Amino acid sequence: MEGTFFMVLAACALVPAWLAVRGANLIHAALWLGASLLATAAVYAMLGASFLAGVQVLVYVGGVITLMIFGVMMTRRHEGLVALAESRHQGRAAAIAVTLFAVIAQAINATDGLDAPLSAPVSANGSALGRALVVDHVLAFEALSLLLLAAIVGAVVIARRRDPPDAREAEVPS
Amino acid sequence: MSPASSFALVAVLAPALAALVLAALPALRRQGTPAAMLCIAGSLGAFGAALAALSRLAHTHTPETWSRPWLQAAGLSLADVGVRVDGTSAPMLVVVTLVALCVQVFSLGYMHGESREAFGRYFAYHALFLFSMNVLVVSPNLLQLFAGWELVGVTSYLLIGFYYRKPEAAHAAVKAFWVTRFADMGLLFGLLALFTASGSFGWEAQLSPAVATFVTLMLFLAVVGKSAQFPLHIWLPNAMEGPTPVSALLHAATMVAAGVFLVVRAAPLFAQSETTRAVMLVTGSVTALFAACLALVQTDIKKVLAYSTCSQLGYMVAALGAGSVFGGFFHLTTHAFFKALLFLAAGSVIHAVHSNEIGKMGGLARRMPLTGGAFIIGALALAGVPGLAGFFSKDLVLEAVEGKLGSLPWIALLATAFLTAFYMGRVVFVAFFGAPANDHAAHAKEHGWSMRGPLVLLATLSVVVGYFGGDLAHLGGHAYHFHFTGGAALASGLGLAGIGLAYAVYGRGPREAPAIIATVDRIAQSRAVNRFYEFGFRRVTLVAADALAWIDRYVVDGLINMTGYVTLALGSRARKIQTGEAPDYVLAVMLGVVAMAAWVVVQ
Amino acid sequence: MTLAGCLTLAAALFSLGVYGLLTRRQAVAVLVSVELMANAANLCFVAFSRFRGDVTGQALAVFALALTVAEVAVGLALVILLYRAHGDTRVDLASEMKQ
Amino acid sequence: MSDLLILWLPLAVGALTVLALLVDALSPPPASGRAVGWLVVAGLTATLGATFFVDVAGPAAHGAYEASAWTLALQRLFLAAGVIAALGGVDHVAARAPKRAGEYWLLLLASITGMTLLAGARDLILLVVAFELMGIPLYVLAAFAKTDGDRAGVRDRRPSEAALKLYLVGATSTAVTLFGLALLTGMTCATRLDALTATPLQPLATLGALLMLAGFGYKVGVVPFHMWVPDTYQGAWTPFVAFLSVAPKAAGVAALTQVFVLGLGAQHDRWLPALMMLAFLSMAVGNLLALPQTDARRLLAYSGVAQMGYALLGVAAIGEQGAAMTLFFLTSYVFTNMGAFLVVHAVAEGGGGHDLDGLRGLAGRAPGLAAALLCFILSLAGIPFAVGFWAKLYVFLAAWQAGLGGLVIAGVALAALGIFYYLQVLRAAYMTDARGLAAPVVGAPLKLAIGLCLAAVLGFGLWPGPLVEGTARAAHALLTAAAR
Repeated sequence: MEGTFFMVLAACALVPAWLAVRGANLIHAALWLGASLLATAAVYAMLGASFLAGVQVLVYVGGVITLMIFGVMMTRRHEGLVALAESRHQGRAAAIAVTLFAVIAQAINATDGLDAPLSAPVSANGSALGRALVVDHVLAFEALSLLLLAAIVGAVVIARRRDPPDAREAEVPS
Repeated sequence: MSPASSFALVAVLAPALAALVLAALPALRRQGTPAAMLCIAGSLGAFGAALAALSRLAHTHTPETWSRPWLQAAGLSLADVGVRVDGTSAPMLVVVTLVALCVQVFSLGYMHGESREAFGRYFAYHALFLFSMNVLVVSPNLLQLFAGWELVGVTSYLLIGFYYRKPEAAHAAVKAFWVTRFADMGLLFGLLALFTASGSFGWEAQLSPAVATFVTLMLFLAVVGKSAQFPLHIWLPNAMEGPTPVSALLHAATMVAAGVFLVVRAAPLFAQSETTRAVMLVTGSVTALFAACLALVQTDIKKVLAYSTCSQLGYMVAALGAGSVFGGFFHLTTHAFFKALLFLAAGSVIHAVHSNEIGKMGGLARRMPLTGGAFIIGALALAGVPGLAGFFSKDLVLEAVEGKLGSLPWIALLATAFLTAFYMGRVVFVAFFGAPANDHAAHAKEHGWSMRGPLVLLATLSVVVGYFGGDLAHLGGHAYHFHFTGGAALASGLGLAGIGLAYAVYGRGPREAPAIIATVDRIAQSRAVNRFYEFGFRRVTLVAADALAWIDRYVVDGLINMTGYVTLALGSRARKIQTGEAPDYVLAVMLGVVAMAAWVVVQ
Repeated sequence: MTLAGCLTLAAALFSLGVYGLLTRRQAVAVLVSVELMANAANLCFVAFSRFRGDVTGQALAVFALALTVAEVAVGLALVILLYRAHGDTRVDLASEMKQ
Repeated sequence: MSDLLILWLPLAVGALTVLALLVDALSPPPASGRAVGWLVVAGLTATLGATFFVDVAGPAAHGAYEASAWTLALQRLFLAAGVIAALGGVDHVAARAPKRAGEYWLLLLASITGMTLLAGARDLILLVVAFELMGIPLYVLAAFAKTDGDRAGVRDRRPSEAALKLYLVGATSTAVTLFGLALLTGMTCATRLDALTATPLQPLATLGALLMLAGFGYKVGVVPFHMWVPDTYQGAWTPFVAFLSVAPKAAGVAALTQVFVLGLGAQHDRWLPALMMLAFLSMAVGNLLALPQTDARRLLAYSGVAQMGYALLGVAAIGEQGAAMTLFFLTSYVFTNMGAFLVVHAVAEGGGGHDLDGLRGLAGRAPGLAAALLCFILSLAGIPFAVGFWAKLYVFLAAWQAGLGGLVIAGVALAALGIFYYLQVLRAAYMTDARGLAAPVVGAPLKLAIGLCLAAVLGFGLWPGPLVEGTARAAHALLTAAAR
């Protein structure tokens, strides 16, 4: 039962992923990515990581996909919904991707102890995770906040069309 | 710190100070003459200090080392920096500083036509070069020697490429630097292996036979490059593109001698490997003979001297290979003086007739008696005429080589002695006797005292220095007594014969030949000699020379012109990889990842 | 449902991401592919966390998620910059510098 | 000891970052650019100075971070690089983008904060987060030249291209790193570096380690993850490139040392061949492709790829000596390469452009700059009495003693080939005529920055002893003391 359910979820993650990397319509590709991420979130839930599943839905599907669609919309010169994403060098890329998959699968195969049955679910999911984040890895957590600040400032600096006007510069053209 | 080491330290630092001042004060450097004076003062100080160190050493007879830890790791000193004054370094220091001083004084006159700025730059390079060379000479270990060695390479690049507007000079500078640098890899490998095996950079280490052979062979590779041994001698003739005094400096006592000096320094290591010494003996003899053959056919006076330098370095290397450390060192010392003399005299001549071609000279002995006399003394010393410096040291070399490896090296070196006398005689007779070839030669004049003084000094030394062999040996703790052996007699005889033959072929001019010369001439013109010449010289030597020239042109020069070739050949391929398109960059990353991942699975 | 199964799914998602990364020319599509790859990594974190009974994996997943989001934010800003400079968002257009 | 005390240095730089943000927000734009720049110089210098008086050691944050001689040595290196980058860029940034100057300094500080954390990271999570904290600001900084063409009225596409290439390769590498991290931590059930090798590595864990190696290889710029290097160097601001070409690379190599030598050193048979391959490819490709370059920045870029190959030799030597010599090499490289880039920058700003041809006759036009360039290039080429000589000798010695003779021979041979392109730079500066180029006017801060680099290159070159001892102590603190 559980195995079948996992198979279904896996298919739900893989097929949209395939469409996301193959589809010609850029907006659709972003949406398919969202679908694949949703399916992954379901897998997380199945694995007992319900908090993470929630974060995934909120941050990724709610935030990142929306941002991406904004990005697509902002960078279209002509009005129109269809933004095409052409693909090139498909044979080469397929060969590399398939090799990579085969290699990783082979490594998984050659590694012992991966067929172990589920252990008991991680106890007190939310609080244990919270403890891990802000107690055990507090320094990384702090660094992360600085990183997000830098990323936001950086994104604004890059995306700003031109620098804010300056009264003096208008008087003295350089 | 004892007096001798402090003197040696002064000898190292005086030129460094001059170079530093000239580097820090561009305004002074651009003045020209004051810069030159500063540089000469530095060299004079260095020479005085070197002399003082030598006399201290002669007095005390105890080698001294002053050093400070340089490379430390975990409280353990990997190497020291400092000065070592002993029977090898002190005389060498005197020779180097004296020759450098002579060359610099000579340059005052020779380079007078240069712009002030170039004049100052020239002397700044000189000061830097002397510093580098002195660092090498006084080093208490092989690491400092390596440091000086590399610095000498860089500064020689600047000196050879001094006339950088001439493409040949720029090319020659790169070539000299790169060929020697290529060989320097050997020195680095040797040092790495030595350190790994013995835990220090000292030259007294006792190594296992295999390691000793590896280390010394690697060191010898560096010697082959620096001391222009066959087949890496190719850079030396090109290096004649530099100003003639530079050639005198680089190719007499300093840069090329550094290789031989390295072997003398590291003699305890070389003593441990029979194989390396055999290789050295063969390389040295081949170089000596081969370069002498090539010198025969040169018409450029500096090229003759360049090949002659190669040939004489072959002598030294052969002596060292035969196990006679002192023989090699002694020949290095005497050669330094007479070769510097020859180059400077040649420079004086070139300056007067505005040409390097001996065919465009002629009759100069009358027009420039002092220069002519100096050149002739130098040539006689080089030819090994008894009583002059070269005679004593050459004799020692031949004595050492005699009987080794079935006497083949000995025969080669004897033949070289003959050829040496012949080609030097040729230059002397063509350039200094007979009728002037053109107006320049006819109106050549002696130059000022700045150019004549060094000639006189070096000529005197070329005569007398041979008699100090015993003292030099004593200083270094070697046993040496001069005795006139059959080999020495044979060599001097061959030398005289070579001069005679040269006279027969080139020296007669319009006059009638004396009977003996006519006989020699008849023999020289005979079919047997002709056939021997045809086969031995034209077929073998020149074919070898041609083959080497081909390699030189297409391989070495090719490598040196690599920038161009690479732009064409490698560049186009590189452009295929580095397409400038970001997706391809990502592709490279993923290919790397897949390759690594696949390797894990295959493992 | 085994750990091996989860990891194989992650490997498949990762490889699909790589495929997209190598074929796509539109900058946003490239970002979509990179997200797939990062998501595969997250799946690994969570799966290991569950099967080893250790919450660290989930913490790592949170960190990884935040890192990826920060990266996407900067990436999308760069897409806009690219669009301003070239009038298009094809990543292979920016190829002035080469060799 | 209190965690806050042990973490004082990253905290100080982080606080400086926030302070820079405040100053930038509170002062009017045209003045703020230079003011924040000087604040960065002063703050970093003060922090660097304080490192000589504050003596702390020990773990913090549950062992995720450790203050030790190794950590401190690297942090000093990053701070010094930051000071020099700030001095070298303060005029340029204020002149080119007065409105964005505050953000420039803020991002630079954020990146340096990441580096200082990375140096002390003994936990994979912190290490990866610090790595990204260092990396993400760099994407943005690379794009800062975006309006350079505006004044001339041309559309300058290069900055966007430079940043895009850095970003695309970087984002790919991050994804790869994260995947590798997932496999490695999952298989070993550990994130602490000293707990990684408790069990022998299974194939999947090895795979994870190698994926992380690839991810770090991107930041270090080793072949085949190097392709962004020349293009980004060419398109971004040169004072920033001076920083980008040294500090993140040093951090990357340090991270490699920490993860692979400290964490996975006992399992080296699993990853060493891959690392050796990367080192060899970098030395070969870097030295060969530098030959045909005519742009000084691209030439230095490929030279840097080769130099990182040498640095990896030290890592590949595995062990205390190797780590010490790697650290020595990195120190040498930081000062040398920054100096070279800053001279190129000064000459380019003086009207010569970034081509090698723009250096022509420099010895006549600007003897001081030319002499500095000479020292930097000689140091890169490994000529004595410049620190690069010792650096190269040192890593070669370490690798040779570790039994990597073949790799050393290849490295030395390729380095000999590399002489050509270094000579080309010298030839341009010393053996050509200036034909129509004027002497560049160099501002005092830039002069000071170049002077600092020069002092370090010559000082450590003439007297390497203290640096050697320091690096040996640092490596000892990382590897032996950690085993206690």
